[in-house]
Amino acid sequence: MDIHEYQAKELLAKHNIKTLPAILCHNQSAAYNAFITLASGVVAVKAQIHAGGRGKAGGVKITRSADETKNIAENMIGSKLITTQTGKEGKVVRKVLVEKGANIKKEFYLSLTIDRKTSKIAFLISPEGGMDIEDVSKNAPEKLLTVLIDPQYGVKSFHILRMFLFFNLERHLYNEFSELIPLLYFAFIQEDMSMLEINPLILTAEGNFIPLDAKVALDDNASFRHPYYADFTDEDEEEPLEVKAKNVGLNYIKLDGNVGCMVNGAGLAMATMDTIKEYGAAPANFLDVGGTADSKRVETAFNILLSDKSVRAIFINIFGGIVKCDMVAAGVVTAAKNIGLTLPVVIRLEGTNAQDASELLKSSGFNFTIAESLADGAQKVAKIVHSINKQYNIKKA
Amino acid sequence: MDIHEYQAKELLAKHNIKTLPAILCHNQSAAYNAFITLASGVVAVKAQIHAGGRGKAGGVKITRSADETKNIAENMIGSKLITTQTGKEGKVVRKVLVEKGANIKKEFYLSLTIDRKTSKIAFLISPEGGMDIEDVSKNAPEKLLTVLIDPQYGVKSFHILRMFLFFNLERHLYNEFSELIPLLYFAFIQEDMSMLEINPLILTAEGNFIPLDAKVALDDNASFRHPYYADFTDEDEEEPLEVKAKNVGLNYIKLDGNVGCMVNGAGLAMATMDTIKEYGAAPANFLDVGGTADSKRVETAFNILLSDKSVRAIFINIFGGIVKCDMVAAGVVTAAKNIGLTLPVVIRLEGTNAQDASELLKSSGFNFTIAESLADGAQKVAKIVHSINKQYNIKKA
Amino acid sequence: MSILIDQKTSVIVQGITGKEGSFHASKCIEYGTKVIAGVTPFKGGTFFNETVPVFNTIEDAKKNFKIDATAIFVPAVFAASSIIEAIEAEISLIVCITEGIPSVDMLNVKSALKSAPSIMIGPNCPGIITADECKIGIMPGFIHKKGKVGVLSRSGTLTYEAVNQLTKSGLGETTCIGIGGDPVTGSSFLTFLEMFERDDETKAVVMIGEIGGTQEEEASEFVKNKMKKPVIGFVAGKTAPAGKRMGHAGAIISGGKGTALEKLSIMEKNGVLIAENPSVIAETTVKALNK
Amino acid sequence: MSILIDQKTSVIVQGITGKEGSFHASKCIEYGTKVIAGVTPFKGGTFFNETVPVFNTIEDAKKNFKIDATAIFVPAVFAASSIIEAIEAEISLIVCITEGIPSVDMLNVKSALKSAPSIMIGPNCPGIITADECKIGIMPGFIHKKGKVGVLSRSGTLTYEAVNQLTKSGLGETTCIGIGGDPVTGSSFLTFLEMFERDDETKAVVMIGEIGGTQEEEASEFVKNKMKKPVIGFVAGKTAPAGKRMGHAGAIISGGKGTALEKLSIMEKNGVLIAENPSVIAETTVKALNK
Repeated sequence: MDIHEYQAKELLAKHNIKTLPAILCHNQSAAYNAFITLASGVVAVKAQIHAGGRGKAGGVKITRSADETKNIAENMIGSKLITTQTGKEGKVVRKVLVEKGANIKKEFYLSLTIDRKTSKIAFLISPEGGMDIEDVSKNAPEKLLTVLIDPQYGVKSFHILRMFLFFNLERHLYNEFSELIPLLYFAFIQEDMSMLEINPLILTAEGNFIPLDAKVALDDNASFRHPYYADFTDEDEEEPLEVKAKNVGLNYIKLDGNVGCMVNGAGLAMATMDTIKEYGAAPANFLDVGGTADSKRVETAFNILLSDKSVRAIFINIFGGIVKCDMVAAGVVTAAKNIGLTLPVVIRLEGTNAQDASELLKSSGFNFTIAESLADGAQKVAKIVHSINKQYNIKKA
Repeated sequence: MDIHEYQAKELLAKHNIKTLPAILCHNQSAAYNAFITLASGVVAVKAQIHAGGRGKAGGVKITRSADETKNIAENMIGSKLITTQTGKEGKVVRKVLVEKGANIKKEFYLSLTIDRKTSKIAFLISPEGGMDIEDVSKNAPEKLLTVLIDPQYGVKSFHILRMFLFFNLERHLYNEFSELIPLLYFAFIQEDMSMLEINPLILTAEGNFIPLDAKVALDDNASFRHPYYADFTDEDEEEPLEVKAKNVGLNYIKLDGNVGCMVNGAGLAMATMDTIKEYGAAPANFLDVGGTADSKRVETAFNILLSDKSVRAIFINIFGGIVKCDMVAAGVVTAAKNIGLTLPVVIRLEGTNAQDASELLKSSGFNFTIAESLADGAQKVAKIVHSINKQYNIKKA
Repeated sequence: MSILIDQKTSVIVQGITGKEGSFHASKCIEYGTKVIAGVTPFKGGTFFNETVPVFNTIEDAKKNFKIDATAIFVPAVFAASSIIEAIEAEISLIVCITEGIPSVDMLNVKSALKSAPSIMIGPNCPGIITADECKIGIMPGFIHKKGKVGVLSRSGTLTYEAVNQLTKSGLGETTCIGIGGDPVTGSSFLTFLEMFERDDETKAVVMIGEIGGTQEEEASEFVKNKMKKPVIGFVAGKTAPAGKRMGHAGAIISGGKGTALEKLSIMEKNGVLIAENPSVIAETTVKALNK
Repeated sequence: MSILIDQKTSVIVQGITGKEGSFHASKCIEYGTKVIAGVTPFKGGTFFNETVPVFNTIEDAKKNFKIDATAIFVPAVFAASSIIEAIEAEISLIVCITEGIPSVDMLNVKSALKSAPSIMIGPNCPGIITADECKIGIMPGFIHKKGKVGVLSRSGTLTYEAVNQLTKSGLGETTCIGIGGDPVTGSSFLTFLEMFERDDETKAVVMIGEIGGTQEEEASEFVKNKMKKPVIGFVAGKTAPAGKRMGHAGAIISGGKGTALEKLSIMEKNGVLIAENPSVIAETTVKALNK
C-alpha cells in the first residue's frame, strides 16, 4: 500500500528521524498561512500524489513569498499531474505539502527494501541524489552500493561505515550519519514497510542529514498490527473499481484491453491474460475471484467487469478443485440473470463436475460459449471481440 | 552488578511493566509519610539490600498503620539483616521501600537469565512462587519449566502459551499474561540484564500480573551504553576493599583465610588459591593484578592486602609472559620499600627473565622467600602461616 | 519413490480446529494422508473427527507421536509463531498454507530456518502432494495420478491446470509442490530441483513461475549446471503491468525487474524448455521426454 | 600437522592501529605469523610498521588478499560489529582478544555464527598458537615448543603455566587455544576436542577449565564417547565462593551450579585424567602417555 510523502515523513519523525518543518494544505489559503507560519524565507510547495517523478512534472515548486505560495497551491490543487510514474491519465492533486526550505550542501539517494533472494534488508545508496535511480543503475552502476542487513542482528557499525565511505563524506559528519542509519532501519522494520525510498537525502550546510523526499510502501499483510494503516489509505489515489473490488475481497486490477477476465487464482488469472494476448486480443483486467467462486462473488465480479465500459466480452476461466464446477456454473447463471447480462461470455470450467457444469450452462437460456481448454477459450473470446470491433468500426465508418 | 529492588522495579516500569506504587524512604518519618501518600489500607515495608531471602530474615513487614510503618522503618534502618544470601556478617539496611499492598490471588516464580549452553535467553518459571527456587529445583523439579528464547527472533506466542499452560491459569487471563512476557524479555535485552528474577510474580484478584519482588543483575560490560548504571551503583552494599580495588582496576575478592594472594590472571589466581588450600592454609583473597604488574599496581595491591588484618603472609605468583619477571620483581621491591613491608612474602616468578628477577629479589635486602613452582610456593607460604599461627596461639595461651 | 513425503509420512495439522484447517485436514485424511494429531491452543485433550487427538502445543504432540511433517492453517497473525514452533520442534517438513503473513515475520522465520534442519514450503501455497500416497495441502487430490513428472509452482490453480494436463496425457506426477506466492517464502525452486534430480522415479520437472523476484533465474542456473533431467518452464504474467501486485504479494515487477520476458529469456538460455502457453505444458513435457 | 593454523595461514588484524592491536601485531609478526593486512576505520591507505597495508573495512582488504584468519583487538564497544564483519566476510577463523563485550552483543554474534562457516575463538582470550609456526594472540611465544600435546583453556596465564610445564617436560605442544573467560564465547572445548582427536600429531589433550557454566561437563561427555586420545583435565576455583565473579565474567558459581568439584567429578567419571594441582599438569600428561 502506497502512502503520501507527508505520511511517510510522519512515520520517520515518529522514529526520531529529522525532517523539515512542513504543513499539509488542502487549499490555497492554507498554503498562504503555511508560508507565514513556517517563517522561512523560502518554501517548497509539493503536490501530494501516490507517484514519484513529481519534480520534473512540475509538482514541486520553490518560492519565496506567501502570495506566490498561494498562487502555486491554487494552480496545483485540482489539476492533473502527469509524471513518469502516473501513467498517461495522470493523477489529480488534492493537497499540497508546504515545506520549509533547507540549505542543501549535497544530495544522496538511499532506499530500503526486502531483498527476496537473501531474505535480508537491502540498503541501496548512491551519491547521485535526486536522480531517477533506474537511470543511475543503467548508466553508472558503479555509483550504486547495496548493503545487505541480516535481520538476525540488524545494522552494525561496519555497515554504516561502508555506506559513509561510499558517500565520500568528511569524517566529522560520521556521528550524525551513524545515528541516522539505524533509525531508518528500525522505522522500516517496526512499521512493516515494504519500501522506503529517500530521494534525495540531503546534507545541509549545518551538517544534518535530512530526507527531503520520502516514498514509503507499507506491507498490507501487517495492517493487523498497525491500526493507522487504515487512516493512511487514500482511496482518491486508487482506481475506483480496484477499491470497489478490494472492499468485497476480490483482487482486481484494471488494464487497457477489452476482454473482461474472471479467473480463480492469481497465477491462472495472469496466464489467462497472457493467453488472450497471444490470440490477438487484450485483457481489460486482472481479476482473481479466489477459492470460493459462489454466485454472490461472481455477481459482484460481473458488476465490476461491466462497470468498465471498454469491456466487450467476458472470459470466465475456472479450475474447479475444492470448488465444484457445477456450483460455479450455477452461480454464473444466477448472477447473469440478476444483472441482466447481455455481453457475450466465453466460459471454461475444468475439474470437479465439469461435465455437469457444461450441461447446466447449455440449458441456462444464455448463449454462453463453452470452451474446452484455456487456449480454446482465449481463442474463442479473441474471435468474438474481433468481430465486435469490426462491427463498431463499420458503424463508425 | 547487583541493584536494589526499587531500582529493578524502576527499570521494569520504564518498559511498561505494571508495578505496585511504592516510595523509597531513608528514614522513619519518610516512611510515615509514605504510608499516608500511598493511601492504601496496607503496605509492605521492605529492607533494600543487595541480597535475597529478606522475607524469612525479617526484612519485609506488612502493616496497616502509619505509626507502625514508622516503627518498622525505624527498627529496620541502621540494623543488620542476615539472610541466607548475605553471609554471616549480614548487611546494614540503609533504606526501605514502602509499597502499597496488593490483593494476591496466586504467586509464581519467574526468572530470565542467559543460558550459556545454548546462547539463548532462558525463562525459568514455577507455580511455586515465593519459595527458594533452589529448593524447588531439588525437591520438586517437575514444578520447574525452562523455556528457551532464541534472540534471533525473540518471544513468540507459542512460548507464552507454554508458560501459561504450565501455570495452569484460566483462559481469560491469557491476554494480560501474553502482554507481560514480551515486555519482560524486552526489558532484559534492552537493559543488558544478566539476571531478572521475579519471586513472586503475583496474580491479583483484579486479574493483573505484577512483580511483587524483583531482583536484577546488570551486565557491567554494557555500562558504556547505559549511563544510569553508574547512578545505580551502591558502594555501601559492597565490600570496601573490593570497591577500592575496583577503582584502580584490580580484581579483588575478600575471602576468609589469612594468606594474601597476588597473582596475574584470573585462572592462575584461582588455581593459586586452590593450591594454598591443598597445602593446608587458606587464601585471604582472590586478587588478579592483570597483565601489567608494574610497581604502582603492585603497591596498590600490597596496600589492599595489608588493609585486611587477617592476612599473615603474602604469596605473589606471577607468570611473566608479555610482562617481564625482572620488571615485576623491581616493582615488588620498590613497593615493599615504599610501604615498609614487614609481613613474610613468598614469591614465585616464572617466565621471561625469571632468573634475573630471582637475583634481584635476593639482593633486595628483604627476606623474600623464593619459590620454584606454584606448588612449592603454596607449600612454603602454608608452612610460614602455620608457624605464625602457632606463635599467635602460644601468645594467646 | 518420490520426494519428501509418501504413504508413511506422519503429519500433524496446526490449526486443525479452525474452518480451513478442519476442512482440509478431512480432505487430506480422505486422500490417505496419515494425519496423526492436531494442534490448537486451548483445545488440547479434544479429538478432531472423533479420532485425531488435538494438543495445545507441538511439544505435547511430540510426547505422543513421531512427527514427520506439519500442515499449518493458523491465522496470519499467529502463523510465524506456529512455523517457528515447528522449527524448534525439529519437524522435517513444514507446509504453511496460511496467506497474508507480513514479510517482516517471514524474515524471522527465515532466520530460524537458516540454522535448522527443517524444510519449509509456503506460506500462501497449495502445499505438497505425492500422487496416490500423501497430500499435505489444499489441492484437489483427484487430478493427480502417480507418474513420472515432478511439478514445482509459485501458483495454485495454475498448478492444477498443469497437473490435470500431465495426468490426462498419461505422464502422471511424482510429487507436486506449490512453493507459494509471497515475496519471502520458506524455500525456492532451487531446493526441490535438487531433490527431483536425485529422485529415480522423476523423469522430468515442470516449473511454473510468475513475475517478481529472481528465483526462476536462479533455478535455471542450477538446471544448466547440475541437471540432466529435462525441465519444462512456464512464467505467468507477460501482460502484467509494472508496479502492480498481481494477486500474490510476491507477483510484482519492481524497478523494472522481475518481468516474465526477462525470466523466460534467461530460463531458455539456461536450457529450460519453455511452454509457450499454459495449455501446452503437458505437450511440451511429452516432447521433452520423447527426445 | 596441527589444528586450524600453521605457517601458511594469512592473518589480518582488526584494530591494528590501536595500542593493544599494534603491540601484539608486532609480536605476532616477530613470531613468524603471516600478518598480511590490518583493518581500522578511517586509516585505510596507511601502513602498519611501514609494511602491512591498512584498510578501512575487511571488504577492502579482501579485494587485495586471500584471508584465512583475523585477530580482533578493537574496543569492546565496536567488537561485536567487527566480529560480525569478519563473519559476513566468511573468514574461516576469527580470534577475538577484546575483553568486556556485553553478553547481549555476544548473543548477536552467536546468531551470526550459527549459519556461517566461520569458527570463532574468544572473546576475552589469549588466542591460538601452533608452536613454532603461527601465533594469533597475546600469549608469550617463547614458552611454546613444537611437540605432541594439544592445549585448551578458559584462562590466560594458567594456560602459560601448563604450556611451560609441557615444554619443559619435553612433550611440547601442537596447538594451544584459549577459548576465553566470558559467559558467552564463540566456541567451546567441544569444537576443538573433535579437531584434536582427528589431528595425527596430537597425542594427548590438556583441558583447563574453571568454575561457571557446564562446558567442561559437555566436553567430558565427548571424551567418553568419541575420543581415543587421553585428555588431562584441571579445573580452577575449588576455593571460589558462590555468587562472586572471579575475574572472568564467566567464572561464577550461580544457583549452586558450576562448582569446580561438580565439574571434576563428572570429568573424572567420563574418563578425563585429573591433574590434582596446576603444578602437575605436565606430570599427569607424561603418565597418561606412558600408559
